[in-house]
Amino acid sequence: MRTRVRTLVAVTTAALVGVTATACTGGDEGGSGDVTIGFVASLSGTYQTVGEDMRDGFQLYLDTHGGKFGGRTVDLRVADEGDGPATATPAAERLVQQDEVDALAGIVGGGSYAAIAALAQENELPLVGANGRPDLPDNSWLWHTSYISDEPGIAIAPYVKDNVDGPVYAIGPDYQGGHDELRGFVDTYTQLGGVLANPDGETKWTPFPQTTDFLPYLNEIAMTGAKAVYCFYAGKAAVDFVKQYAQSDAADIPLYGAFLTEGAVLAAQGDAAEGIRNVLNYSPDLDNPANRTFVAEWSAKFPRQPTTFAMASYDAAAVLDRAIATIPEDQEVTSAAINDAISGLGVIDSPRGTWQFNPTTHSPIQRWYLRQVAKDGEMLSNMLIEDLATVGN
Amino acid sequence: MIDAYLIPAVNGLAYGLLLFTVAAGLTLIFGVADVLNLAHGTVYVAGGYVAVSVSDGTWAGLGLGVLAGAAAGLVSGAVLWAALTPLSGRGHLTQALLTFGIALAGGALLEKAFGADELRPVLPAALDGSVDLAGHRFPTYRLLFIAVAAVLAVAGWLVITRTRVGARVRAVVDDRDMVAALGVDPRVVLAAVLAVGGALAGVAGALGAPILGPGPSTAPQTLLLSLIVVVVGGLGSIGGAFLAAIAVGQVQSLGVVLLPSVSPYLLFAAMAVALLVRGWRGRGVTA
Amino acid sequence: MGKPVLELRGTGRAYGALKAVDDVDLTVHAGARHALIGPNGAGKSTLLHLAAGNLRPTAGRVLLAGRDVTRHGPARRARLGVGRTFQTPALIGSADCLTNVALAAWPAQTFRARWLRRDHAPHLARLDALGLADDAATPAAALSHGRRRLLELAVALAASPRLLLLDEPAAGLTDDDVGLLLTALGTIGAEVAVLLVEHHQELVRAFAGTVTVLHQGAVVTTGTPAEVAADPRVREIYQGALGAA
Amino acid sequence: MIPTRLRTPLGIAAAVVAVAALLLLPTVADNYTLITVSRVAGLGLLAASTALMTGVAGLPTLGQIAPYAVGAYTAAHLAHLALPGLVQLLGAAAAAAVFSLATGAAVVQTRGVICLMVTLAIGELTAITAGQWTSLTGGTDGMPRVPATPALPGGENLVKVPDVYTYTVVAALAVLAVTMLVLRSPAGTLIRGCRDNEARMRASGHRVSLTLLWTFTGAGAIAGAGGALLVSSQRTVSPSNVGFEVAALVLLAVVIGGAASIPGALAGVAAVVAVRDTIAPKLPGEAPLLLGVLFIAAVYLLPGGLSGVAARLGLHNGEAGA
Repeated sequence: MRTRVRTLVAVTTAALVGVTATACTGGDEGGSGDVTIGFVASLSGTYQTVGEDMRDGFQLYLDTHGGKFGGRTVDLRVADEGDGPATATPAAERLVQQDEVDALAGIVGGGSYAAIAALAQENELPLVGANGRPDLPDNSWLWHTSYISDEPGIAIAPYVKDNVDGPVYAIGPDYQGGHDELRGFVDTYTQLGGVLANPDGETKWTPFPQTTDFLPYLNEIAMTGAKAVYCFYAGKAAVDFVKQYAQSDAADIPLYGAFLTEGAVLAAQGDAAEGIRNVLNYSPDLDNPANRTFVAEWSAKFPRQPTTFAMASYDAAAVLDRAIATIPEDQEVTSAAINDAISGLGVIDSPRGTWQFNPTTHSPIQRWYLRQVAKDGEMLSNMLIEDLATVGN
Repeated sequence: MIDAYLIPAVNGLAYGLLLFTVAAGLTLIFGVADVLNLAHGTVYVAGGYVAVSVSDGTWAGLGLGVLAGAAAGLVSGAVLWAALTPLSGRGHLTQALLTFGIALAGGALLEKAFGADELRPVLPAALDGSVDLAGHRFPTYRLLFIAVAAVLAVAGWLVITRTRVGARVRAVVDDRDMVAALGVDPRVVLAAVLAVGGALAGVAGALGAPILGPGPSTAPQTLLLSLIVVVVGGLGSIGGAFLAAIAVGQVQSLGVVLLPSVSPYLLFAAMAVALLVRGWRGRGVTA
Repeated sequence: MGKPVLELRGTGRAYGALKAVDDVDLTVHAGARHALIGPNGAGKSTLLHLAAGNLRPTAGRVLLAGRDVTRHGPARRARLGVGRTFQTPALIGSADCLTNVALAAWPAQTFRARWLRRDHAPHLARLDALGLADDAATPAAALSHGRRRLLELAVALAASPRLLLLDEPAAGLTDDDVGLLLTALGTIGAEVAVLLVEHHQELVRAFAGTVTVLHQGAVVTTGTPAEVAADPRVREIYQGALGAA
Repeated sequence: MIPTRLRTPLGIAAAVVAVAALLLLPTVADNYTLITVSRVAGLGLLAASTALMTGVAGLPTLGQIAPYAVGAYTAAHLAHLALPGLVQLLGAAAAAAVFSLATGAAVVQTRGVICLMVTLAIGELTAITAGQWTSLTGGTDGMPRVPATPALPGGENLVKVPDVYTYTVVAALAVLAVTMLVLRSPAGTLIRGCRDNEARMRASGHRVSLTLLWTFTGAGAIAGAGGALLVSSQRTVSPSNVGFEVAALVLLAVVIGGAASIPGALAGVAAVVAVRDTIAPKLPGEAPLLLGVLFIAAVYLLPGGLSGVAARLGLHNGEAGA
């Protein structure tokens, strides 16, 4: 008798799951607004905090602009990218096939971007990426508001060459994004006549994501006699790298990085991060009207500092807003119309300063900044030191 | 030349001892209660989270963190006991399904409670720096951790080899049928072992937070490493787990210095080789 | 007396310093009904494992019909004509009795016979001979202990072995079942040599033509049941087990 | 020689209805449903392969993801050579079988948790290789744009969602049909025999390790075919498709299904994918919690797995003693 009851419960549950699933798949096509935007970001997994910053940045723009892009009501569909293409692809497919979105935006990881980019190209949907991405051959439908992964390194390399008297050690995580980030620095730096401190002249790669213990590498770095270290790490690895750096033989060697201290990791890094110089296309203390507005709006809603992730997503929303605004009111907002409109956008006024899309790479031509971690009262913050190069041409 | 390997070796020892403190509980749970507990990494992380949230840069905060970690581990053990008790006799795969489900759900709840950020405890100033070790800088906390973990390991070894409880544990690990012969209710054995194993993981999470700190990806990583330690160590053998943990620590630390070109492969290749070699040597009986 | 089927020559098995079986010479002849007896811990089961190939000897050799099989595993020895049963019946629990027998006959068959599912008749006959015909379609796991023993005997005989090794076939059986077992053993053809380890004295007395006594891993004596029973050394080390035999 | 009792008339009817429903789905369902189901096709073969090793052969495995990966990357390269889907499928299965034959000798010597960890190591080493061998695999970002090809030589390129769906589902059903036929043949009995009682099989003269090695090779081929279908359905492959997370999810789905049952494994994967890709997106970020709850619920509500439920409903007789 008990088994029979259990069976009934199980079958009923299974049936309910099935019904719910069907209801979900069948329920809400078309969207309630004039324009439907799909936003993909990591809301679980390794880069959850980055994904949440991105979602919040996008949503903030929408909320502060009456929920409209170019006068049209926006129906925003958010999907979880998870930890990579395995979860990101189904998430994006749902937005494309079921929600029938007019454009896609967001995306944290380079691998996810590559997979979703293929989907966007195939379905002829504009994709406005808002974080790092690989350089892809065909980008007629692809745009993004952040940067190409090798640009931070390109931007900071001349500064490092001019200010460090001796060889620099290059180290980064062993995955495509890490390779791209480091290649930008190493290629530019060596072209300028710089010499790597790495014994074999090659960048040191640390297994990703499993490396949590950087001491063996740091010990090795100290033995090379490097005058500075350049690295790219984000998330958990950035916390471990910076904390352990400060307690290792390498502690006295100046540390330069891309991203290293951006976002939520800074709090966990604590005092160990003080003094680290890093390159980015944004700093919360940039003094321009757009940034003052952005920081004020952000701070009113969130207890944390705004990040480049939030800023780039905010800009992705701005790009869509301005592009859709150029579509005549009597004309339907189609994917193709949005894409055409984006390509016609000129200079964009942004919290990071003004920038515009490069007509071939579809990525920003923008100014990069050198920042240094310092105490801002009780809180650690990335303080603007100086402007670096304008990169993206 | 030796100089280049000193710091990685000492660091590997710290890392290995950390893995041992995590894996000891897991191997005990497997060896005595025959439970494959895939929620063990989540218990570690729970210990880490509560320790971080009570840490305030004082020594009292540090001690309180360890106690809180142990308490969190005990509570987790009780939850697991309640969940596992109805499942007796349903095999390792069902246990794996249940405990992995608990790990996923528990991890998600922990993240709701403590946030998705990487957290690290605030250590007393005296520990939050480095000391001189044969002319090299080495993190003070890791050196202290080596000492504390070594004391824990010796204490554990004494309990296992010198006490009646320890003798019973060894007997049960060698021959599961001994549980019946001891005249103890198997449910009591399960409860005791899950409590002790959970508390060990919670303490490890608290003590290990500055080294392997809590965050969204910490639980699966800790689980995987301690599973490797437990299986290579011989499933239930505390001594075996100790040796395996030290070996894994050195593979992760010295290995990346000695064999940098294959470092991504090292851990799993070493595990596969260890298991297969042991398998071949242990094949006296082919019944 | 027929030709030797199984020969152990100076065979031993040590676990560290402990010698479970030490320097045993033992010959089982064609068609023999040979019992291996001795007190608990004498090494009887170990010896059977050494003969079947489940254990590798640490000393000496094992010969099957004159051929050295010391390094062969149990499967290879089985294909050379060794059938065996275990102390706890070893069966394919999820398969029915007929399938258990058919699977055991498989290695001795041609590919066509296996694959085309021909001819259940000999398997059914074998089940019938042991009184298991009604259970042909019953999963082995669902049988009573006594019937599992009988099924294992049918399974061990299915590949037509020339040497059958039985490890305490009467253990755990009721008196009725022992009677059935004895009848079943009686149906084994004369071409099959049987070596059995057994405590059940009546079974040994009724079945065995030759008895070897093992004590502390070594052979004490080999002879007819009467000779062995009369041996004072046996009486001394092995009190009462043979009783009036 | 083996009286077949695994199927009841009701069960056969259920199977026929299920297959017919799958084939008719494109006439009623939207594209997203079709894409989701065609993704289940590839994962379903991976699950069938895992169930074959774990439940039928008794070797619990986290490593079938490795031949799945070999199959996926092989298929992607064959697609780049503009070879049709069927050639990709067969090529992937062959490459995966060779891979499994090469690694299997070590695996079939192990049992239980040791087997689980050795296969985990093989899976992880394969995934790491996929991330490292950039020239062959595209590195950690994978091969993002696999060209569309026809299913059969001379056919139309598989681009439209219903076409992709039909190809992947028919191909998966064909592979599954072959698998289930083999498992119901004497070969299946042999494999289950090795699982149930190795000592008996050896004592009867069976070469247990060899049988398991061939099983492992066949299971590898099935997983490889699954990898090919993954590439056909989503037209990308990257290390995250072949990592530990997918291996663990599939093993747990197989356990939900009842471990030894191929249809159960498919149902388990369908349940996991339904939660992950259909229900969880309604609550972004909550997928881990929902999956966790699914696993916990499955343990208590489905003591015999989904195939146990099917047995109690009379869809099949179950597998005695298994």
